[in-house]
Amino acid sequence: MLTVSDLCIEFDSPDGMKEVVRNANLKIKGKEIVAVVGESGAGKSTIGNAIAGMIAPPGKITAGDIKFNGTFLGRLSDKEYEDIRGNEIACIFQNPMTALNPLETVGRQIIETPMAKLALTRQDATVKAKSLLSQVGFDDPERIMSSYPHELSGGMLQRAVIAIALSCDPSLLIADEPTTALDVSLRSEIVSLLSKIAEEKGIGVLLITHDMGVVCEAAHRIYIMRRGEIVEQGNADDILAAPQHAYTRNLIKSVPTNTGKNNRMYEPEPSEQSEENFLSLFRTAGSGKPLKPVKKAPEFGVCVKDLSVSFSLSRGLSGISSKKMFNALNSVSFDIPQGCVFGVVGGSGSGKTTLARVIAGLQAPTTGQVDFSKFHRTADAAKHHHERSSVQMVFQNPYASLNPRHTVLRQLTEAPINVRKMQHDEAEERARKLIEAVGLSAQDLKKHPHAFSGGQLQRISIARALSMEPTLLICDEPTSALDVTVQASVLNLLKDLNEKLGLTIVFISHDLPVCRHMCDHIIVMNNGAICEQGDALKILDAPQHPFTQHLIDSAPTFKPPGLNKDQLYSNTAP
Amino acid sequence: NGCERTVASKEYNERLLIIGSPEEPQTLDPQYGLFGQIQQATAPVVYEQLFFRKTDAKTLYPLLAKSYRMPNPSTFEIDLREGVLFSDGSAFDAYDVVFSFKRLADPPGAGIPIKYIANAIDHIEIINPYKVIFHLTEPTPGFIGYLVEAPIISNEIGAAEPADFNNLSAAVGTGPYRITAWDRGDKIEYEPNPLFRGKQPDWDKIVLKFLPNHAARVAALMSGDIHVTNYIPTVDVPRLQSAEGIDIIARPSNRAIYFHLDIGRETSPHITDKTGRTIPNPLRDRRVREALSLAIDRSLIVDKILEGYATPAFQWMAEGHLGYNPSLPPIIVDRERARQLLSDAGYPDGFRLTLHGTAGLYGPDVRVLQAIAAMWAKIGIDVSVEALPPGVYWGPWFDREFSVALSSYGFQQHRIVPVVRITVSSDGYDNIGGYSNPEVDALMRQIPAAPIEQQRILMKDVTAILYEDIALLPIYHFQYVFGYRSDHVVYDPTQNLRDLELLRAFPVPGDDRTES
Amino acid sequence: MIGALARKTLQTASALLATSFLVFIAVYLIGEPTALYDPLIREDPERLAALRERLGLNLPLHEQYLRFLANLLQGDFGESWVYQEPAVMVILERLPATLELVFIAMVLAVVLGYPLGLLAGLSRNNSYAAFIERAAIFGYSTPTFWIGLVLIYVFGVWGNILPTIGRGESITILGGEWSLVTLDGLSHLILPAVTLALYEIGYVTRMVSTMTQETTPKDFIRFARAKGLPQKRIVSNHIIKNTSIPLITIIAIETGALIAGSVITETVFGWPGIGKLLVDSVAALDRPVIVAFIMLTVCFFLILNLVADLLYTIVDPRLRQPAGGTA
Amino acid sequence: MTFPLPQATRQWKEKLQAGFRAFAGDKTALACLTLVGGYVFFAVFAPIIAPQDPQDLAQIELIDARLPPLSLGASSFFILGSDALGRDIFSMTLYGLRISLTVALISATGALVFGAAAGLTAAYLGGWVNAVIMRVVDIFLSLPAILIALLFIAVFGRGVENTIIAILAVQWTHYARAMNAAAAGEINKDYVLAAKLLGLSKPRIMFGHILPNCLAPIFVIFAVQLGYVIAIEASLSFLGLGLPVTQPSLGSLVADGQEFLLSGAYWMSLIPGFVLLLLVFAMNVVGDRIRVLQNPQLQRR
Ligand SMILES: Nc1ncnc2c1ncn2[C@@H]1O[C@H](COP(=O)(O)OP(=O)(O)OP(=O)(O)O)[C@@H](O)[C@H]1O
Ligand SMILES: Nc1ncnc2c1ncn2[C@@H]1O[C@H](COP(=O)(O)OP(=O)(O)OP(=O)(O)O)[C@@H](O)[C@H]1O
Ligand SMILES: [Mg+2]
Ligand SMILES: [Mg+2]
Repeated sequence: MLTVSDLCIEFDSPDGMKEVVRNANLKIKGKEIVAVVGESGAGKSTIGNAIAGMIAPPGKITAGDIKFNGTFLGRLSDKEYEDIRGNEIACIFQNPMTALNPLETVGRQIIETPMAKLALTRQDATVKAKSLLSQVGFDDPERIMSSYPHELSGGMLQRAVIAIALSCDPSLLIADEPTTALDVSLRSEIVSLLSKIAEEKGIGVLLITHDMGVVCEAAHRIYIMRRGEIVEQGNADDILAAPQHAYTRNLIKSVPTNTGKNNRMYEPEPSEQSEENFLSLFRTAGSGKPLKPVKKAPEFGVCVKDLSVSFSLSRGLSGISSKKMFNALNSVSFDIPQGCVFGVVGGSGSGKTTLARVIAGLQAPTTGQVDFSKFHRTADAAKHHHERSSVQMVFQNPYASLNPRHTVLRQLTEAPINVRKMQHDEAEERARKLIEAVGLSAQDLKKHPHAFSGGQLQRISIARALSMEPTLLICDEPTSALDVTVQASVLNLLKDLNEKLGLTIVFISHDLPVCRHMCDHIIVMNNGAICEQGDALKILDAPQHPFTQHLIDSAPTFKPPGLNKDQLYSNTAP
Repeated sequence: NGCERTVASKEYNERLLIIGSPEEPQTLDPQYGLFGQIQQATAPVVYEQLFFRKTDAKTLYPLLAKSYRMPNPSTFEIDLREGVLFSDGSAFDAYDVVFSFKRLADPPGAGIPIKYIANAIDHIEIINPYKVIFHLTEPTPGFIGYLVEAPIISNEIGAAEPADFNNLSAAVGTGPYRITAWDRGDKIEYEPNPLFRGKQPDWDKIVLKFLPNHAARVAALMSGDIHVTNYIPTVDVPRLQSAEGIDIIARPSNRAIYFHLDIGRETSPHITDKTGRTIPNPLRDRRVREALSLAIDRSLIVDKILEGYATPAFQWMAEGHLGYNPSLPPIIVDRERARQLLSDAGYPDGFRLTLHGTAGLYGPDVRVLQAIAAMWAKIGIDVSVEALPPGVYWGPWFDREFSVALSSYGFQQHRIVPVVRITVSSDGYDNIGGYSNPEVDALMRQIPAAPIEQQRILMKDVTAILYEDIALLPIYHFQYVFGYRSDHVVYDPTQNLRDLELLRAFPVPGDDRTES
Repeated sequence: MIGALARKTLQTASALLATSFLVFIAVYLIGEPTALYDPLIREDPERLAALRERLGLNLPLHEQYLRFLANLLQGDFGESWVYQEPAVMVILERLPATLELVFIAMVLAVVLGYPLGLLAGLSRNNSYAAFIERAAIFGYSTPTFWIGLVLIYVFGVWGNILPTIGRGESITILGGEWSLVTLDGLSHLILPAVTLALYEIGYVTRMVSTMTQETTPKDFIRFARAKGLPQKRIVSNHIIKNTSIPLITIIAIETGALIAGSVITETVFGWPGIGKLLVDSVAALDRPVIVAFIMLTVCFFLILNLVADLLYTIVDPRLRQPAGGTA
Repeated sequence: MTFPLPQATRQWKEKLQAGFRAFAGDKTALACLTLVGGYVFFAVFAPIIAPQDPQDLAQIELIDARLPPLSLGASSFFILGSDALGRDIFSMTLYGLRISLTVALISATGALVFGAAAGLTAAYLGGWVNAVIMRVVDIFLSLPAILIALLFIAVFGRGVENTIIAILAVQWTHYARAMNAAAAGEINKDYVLAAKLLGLSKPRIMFGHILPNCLAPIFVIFAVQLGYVIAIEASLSFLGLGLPVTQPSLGSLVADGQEFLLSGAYWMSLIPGFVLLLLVFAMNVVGDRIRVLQNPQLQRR
C-alpha cells in the first residue's frame, strides 16, 4: 500500500540546511500496524508528515519517493493531495492540544471533514461523530461536541483528534503518538480500537510511539529510528525478542519494570557529564556547601484543603446568564510533604492538570485553598516563595507553554537574569549545561520552538523550569513525548535533584511503571476526586479502590519474549 | 437693457438653474444677520425691501415702496405699493413694515437687536395701511441705506424664530421666488412664487448647491453640473475662459486687504531686534512704516497671486467709493529707499517681526502674507509669518496681541463712515494699531452729521491724512470673479454683484421691480 | 448580569461627562467666538454684552458648565450658536447623509477588501498576490482629495457619466432623509463612497492578508489540511475566524472615525454630511454643536466598541470566561 | 590594521549582518530599503542639496511664481518648477521630506508606543484599570484631530510639535484598541502563565512576551498610519490648521497644490505627492518585510 524509498528530508537551522531524515525506507501493507519507534528528535514525525505532504516550508524533501497505492505522492498537485488526505491518508498529529482550532467547537471540527469529504449531511455527520467519540472512550459525546478545545483535557483532545482522523474511513492512518496523554485503561482501549479497525477495514497504520507496551501489544512490524536513520526493522516479535542494533537493545532495556522499585531509571549510557557537575549549577550547591543528600522533611509541606474548581458550561450568548457548572475538582484535600516526589495518577479528564494549575497559582480555586505556609523551612525561603519563582511547572502542553517568538536561549536565561539577577555569561553557561543535561545540544539554543520535535520541546520546558531552581516542581506529564532512553535520563535528573537538593516534585503521569520508580507518594484521581492516596508502592502493588485496580489491570504490559527484565536491571543498575 | 431676459439654451432644456456656492447660510431668517453673512444673498429673490439699489450704487428704485418724501431731515414718509401678496396669500401692508422693523430692533427669543437701525428710528407711524412715517431720533443722512437693507417679512409669522424660517414655515416673502427646500449642507431650492405680482420668472427651479472645494466647484462648472458660481480661484480663470460655453466676469469691490500697524505702543509684542531682545517699537517711526510700504510690490502680488483679478491698493478706499482720493499717487516699489529709510530711522540691520494673518479666510491670504514677508525680508527685516484659522485669529486681534495684523473690510457705502471711525479714531474699538491723530479724530466727529456731499469731501481729507501718516498698509482691493455657462444663462450686468448675490444677477426678476 | 450592565452604564455616563468637560475646556481655551458671529460687535459694548449673555458667555466657566449639565439632564444640549436651532437637531438632520456614505464605504471595504486580503495572504509568493498587496498600499496612502478630484475629473468633466456633486433624491424613512434607496441617490453616492472606500479597502486588504499569513503556519491549520479539508473550507471554517479579531477592531474604529472624519470627501463632493458640519462648527467655535457632536460620537464609539467586544467573545470562546484567577 | 571588537559589539554586528542578509532575501524589500535610505539621506542633507532654502523668505522671488518644471526663472533654474510664491518645488520637496519624515515617524511611533502600551497594560491588568483606560480611549477616539489641532494653535501657536501632538492624541487610540483586543486573546495562554510562574516582572511579561505575539495587527496599523498620519497632517493643512505656513511638509505641499491641480499647474501637487506616495510605499514594504522576519514561523520564504 505505502512504500517509502530513500527518503531524505531537510530543515533549515541557524547553521544552514540540516538533514533530519536520511535514506528512510518503509513499507506498510493493508491490515498492518507498523510501529516506528525511536529516539526523541529522530525524525519520526517528520516521516509521518512527509507522507501526508505536510512538511512545512522551508523544510523540504530532497530525495526519495513516497508511493501510495501506485501513485507517487511527491508528484501530486496541491489539489490532488487534498483529495487524498482525510479519506485515503489520515493523520493524528503528535500534539493534539494545538491541532484543533481554538475558536471552534470540537464538534464542528469533527463533522466538517465527513461533510466535506464524504458529502454527509450535517445530521449524518453528527451521528457519525458521536459514535466515533464513544468509540474513543467518551461517555458523554454531547458535551465534548459542544466544548471548545480549551475546555478539554489533554487526553480528551487526543481522543477527539483520533476521532477526527477516523471520521472519513481512511485506508492509511498515520498515528503520531496517539496515546501519550491517555490513562492506561484508555490507552489499551485505543490500541485495541486501532488493531480492530486495521483488521476489519483492512487499513494500514503507521504507529509512531514511544510506548513499548503499545508496540508490544499492537505492532506487526517495527522500524527503529535514530538520528534521522532507520537503524533496524523487522517483525515485531523478532525485534523485541532479539534486538540487533545496540540502540534497540538499550531501548528495550530501558523500559521501566512493573515490579519492584528502583529509585532510578535504567540508563544504558549515563550522560558523560557528571552529575556533581550538573548539580553544582544550583545555588544551594554553588554557595559552597558540600553536596549532601537532603533529608526528607515530612513535617513541612503544602496543604491542599477542600479544593474545588468548577467551570461554567455556558455556551454562546444565551449562556451568559446560565449557571450550569462543571466540577473539575471536588473538594480535594491532601498534603504534599516536602522533599518527596508526589505522584498524581488518574483517568483522562479527572482534573490532574486543573489541580496542578491551582497549586501553581495559575487558576483560582472556586473553594478551598492551597496553603504554602508550612512549606518552607526558613523565612528566607518563604520570602523567596513570594517572588513566585520557587514553584515551577512543566506544562502538559509544551508547545503552548513556550513563547513561539523567543529563542530557546532566551527562554532559559531570561528569568535567571532578570529575576535571579544572574550575570549574562553565567546564565548562558547554565543554559548550555541545562540543555545538555536534558539531552539537547548547545546549538539548539539559537532555535525557536517551532523547529523542535515534541519530545525536544518537552525537555526544553523541563530545563526552563529547572533554571529557576524551584523548591516545588510540578510536572504535568513531563515525559509523555520522550522515548524510554531519554525519559530515563531526564527522570534520573529529577530524581537527583529531589534526593540531593530536596526538590519537592508533584509528578503527574499516566505511566504507572514510571510512577512506581519515581514516586514516594501517590494520589489516584477520578472524576475530580481522589479515590485513593498513600505510599506509591503500596497503592500500585495492592490497590484498594476499584478504579485503581481497573487502572492497573488494564495497563498494557511490555514483556519482551525471552528477556528477563529483572536480570537486565540487576546487571546494570547502580 | 437691464430687463433682458435669460433664455434657456438648447443644451439645457429644463428651465432649471443650478448655482454653486462655496458657503452655506446659517439660517434662512433674512433678518438674522446683516453683516455680510450670506443669507442676504439668498434673501433678495424671496424677500423684498422698501427700496432697491443697482450696480452703480447710486440710483435708488422703490420696490415695496411706491415713493418717499422727506419733509424734514428726521422724517421719512413712505407710500407703499398696494395689492402685493405674500407667498402664503396674506396681503402686504403697513403693519408688515412696522412688524419687520420692530423685529429688527427687538428680535424674538434670544436674537440680538440690530442696534444701528433700532437706534435710528424713534417710532413708525401708520397713517393708513399703505402709508407709514418713519420718525427718526436724529437726522440720519444714510437712513435710506437701512431701508435698502431691511427685508420685509409678514407680520403673520408672529414670534417666529430663525428655526421657523429654517423649516420654511415662516419663510414667507413677496419676492418672485419662494424657498421650497433646504437640505442642510447640500442645497436650497427655489421655485416661482405663484402669487408674485409681476411676471412669473423664467426659471422653474433654482438650486443653490454648496460646494466648498474650489477645484471641485470649478470642475462642476466645466461638467455643466452647475451653471453659475462665484469665488472662482483666479488661477483657474484662464482655463475656464478658454473652455467653450463658459464665461467669466470680474467685478471690482470695495473690499480692501490691509494691515494694521502697531503704532500706539512703546514696545510691540512681536517686534524684537535680531537677537530676540525687546526693542522700542520701530513702527512708531513714520520712516519705518514708509520703508515697509515701499518694499511691497503690490502690482506683483496682484499679478502673480491674484492673476490680475484684484486692484493694487495705495489708499484705503477703492475708486468710486466714499473717501477715495484721486490725488494720492500710487506707491512705487523702491527697496533702495526703503533700506535707506530704515537706516535713517536707526535700523540699518533691520529688526525682527511676526506678521499675523488669517488662514484661508480671504482667498489667497496665506500666500499674500508670505509674499509680503518675503518682500520685507529683502530690505533686511527678519519676518516670520503666523497664519491663524479665523476662529482663533480675531480674539487676539481685538486684544491687540499682534504687531502687524491682516484685516479686511468689504465696505457697503453707508457703512464706510462708521467703520473708518472705529478703525482710526483714537478711541475706536477697531483701532487695534493704536493710531492717534487729533486731526482725524476731529474730522471723524464732524462727518457723520454732515450732509452727504460734505461727507464726500471730508472723507477724502481723512484718506489723505491716513495715506500720509501710513496709518494702515493697504495692499489690494478684491475683485469678485464669477463664472457661468454662457450657453445656459445670460448675465445681467446692471445688477449689483456683491458677494453671493448671484440669484439676483442671473434670474432677473419681474419688470416692475426694476422700473420705478 | 444586571451588575455588568449597571457598570457599563456607569462607565458610559462618566465617559460622556468627562468628554463634555474636556470639550468645554478646549473650546474655552481656543477663544470666544463673538467676533466671528458679528465682526463689528465690539463697536457696541451693549450688543456685545447682549450676545455674550445670550450665549451664556458672561458666566464664569464652571457656571456655564453646570448650567449645561442641568439642561443636559433634561435632554437639552443647548441651541447652536451659529444656527440658532437645537444643536442635536442640527446634527441629526445631517446624520443620514454621512451614515449612508460610511455604510457604503465600509461595506465596500469588507466585501472587496476581505477576499482580496485572503487571496493575497494565502498565496504569498504569487505575482498577483504581490500586486494586490502593493495596490493596497496605494489605496490607503493616496491623499483623499487627489482621489476625489481625479474621480470628479474622470467621471464628471471628462466622461460625464456620474453626477459629481451633492446628494441625490432622498426619501424620508424613520424621520431621516435617505438617498440610498433611490436610483438617483445611489448614483450620487457612488463617487464619494468610492473615494472614502479606497482607503478602507486598502486597509482591510492589508490587515486580512497579514493576519492570514500569520495564521496559516499554525498547527491547527496544518491539521485541517491534513484532514483533507478543501482550501475553501479551511478558509471559511478556520482562517476567517482566526483573522477576524483585529479586523473587527479596525472596522469598529474606522466606522466611527469616518463618521466624523470624512470631511475632505464631503468638502470635495459637496456632500451634506456631519464631517463638514463639525469642521465648520469647530471653525466657528459653536460650542453647543461641538459638545453635542462629540458626545454623540463618544456614544457611537462606545456602542461600536461594545459591539466589537461582544463580537470578540463570540469569535473567541476563551474570552467568555473571566480570566483564570492568578494568585 | 584592525582592532578586535569587544565581544558584545561583535555579537551585535553579527546579528545585524545576519538580519540584513535575511532582509535581502526579498529583492523588492531591499530596493525599498535602499529607497528609504535615499529618502533619509535627502532629508538629512536637504540644506546642502537643495538649490534654495524655501524657508528663508529672503530667497523667494514672487516673480518666479508657478513656473513649470525645467524653466529658468529670475532667481534660479527650477528643475521641478516653482510654487505659487516662486519657491523651488525641488527644494521644497526636500525640505518637506524632512518635516514629513519627522512628523510621520515621531507621531506614528509615538502613537504606537503609547497606544500599544496603554492597550496592553489595560488588557493585562484587567478590571477597573482596563475599564478606565479603554473608556479614555473611547473618548479620545471621538475627539476630532481638528479640534485638538485648533486648541494647540490657539494656546501655543502653530508648530511642528503641536501638529505631532494633535495627531498623536488621536492616533494612539487605534493601537490601544487593537492591542487590547489582541492581548486579551493571549493573556491566558500557557506561555504567559509560564512567564508569570518564572517570576518575571509585569512589564517584562507584557512587553517581552505578550507584545511580540500581538505584533501582526499592530504592524499593519503602523504601516497604514504612516501614510495616514501624513494624510491627516495634509488634511489639517487643507483646513488651515497644519504646520507653520513657511515650513511646508510634503503633505501640506500636496494639499496646497491641489488648488492648482486642475488648472494646469499640476507639478505643485503631483511632484511632492508622488514623492510622498513612493516614500509611504517603500516604508510599507520594508515594514512588512520586518514583520515577516520577526515571526520565526514565517522566516525566509
Ligand atoms: N520546522 C522545523 N524546522 C527545523 N527543524 C525541524 C522542524 N521540525 C523538526 N525539526 C527537526 O527535525 C528533527 C526531527 O524532528 P521530528 O519532529 O521528526 O522528531 P521526532 O522523531 O518526532 O521526535 P519526538 O519523538 O520528540 O517527537 C528534530 O531534530 C527537529 O529539531
Ligand atoms: N476552561 C475549562 N472550561 C470548562 N471545562 C474545563 C476547563 N478546563 C478543564 N475543564 C474540564 O475539566 C476536566 C478536568 O480537566 P483536566 O485538564 O484537569 O484533566 P486531566 O486530569 O489533566 O486530564 P488529562 O490526563 O487528559 O490531561 C475535564 O473534563 C475538562 O473538560
Ligand atoms: Mg514527533
Ligand atoms: Mg491534563
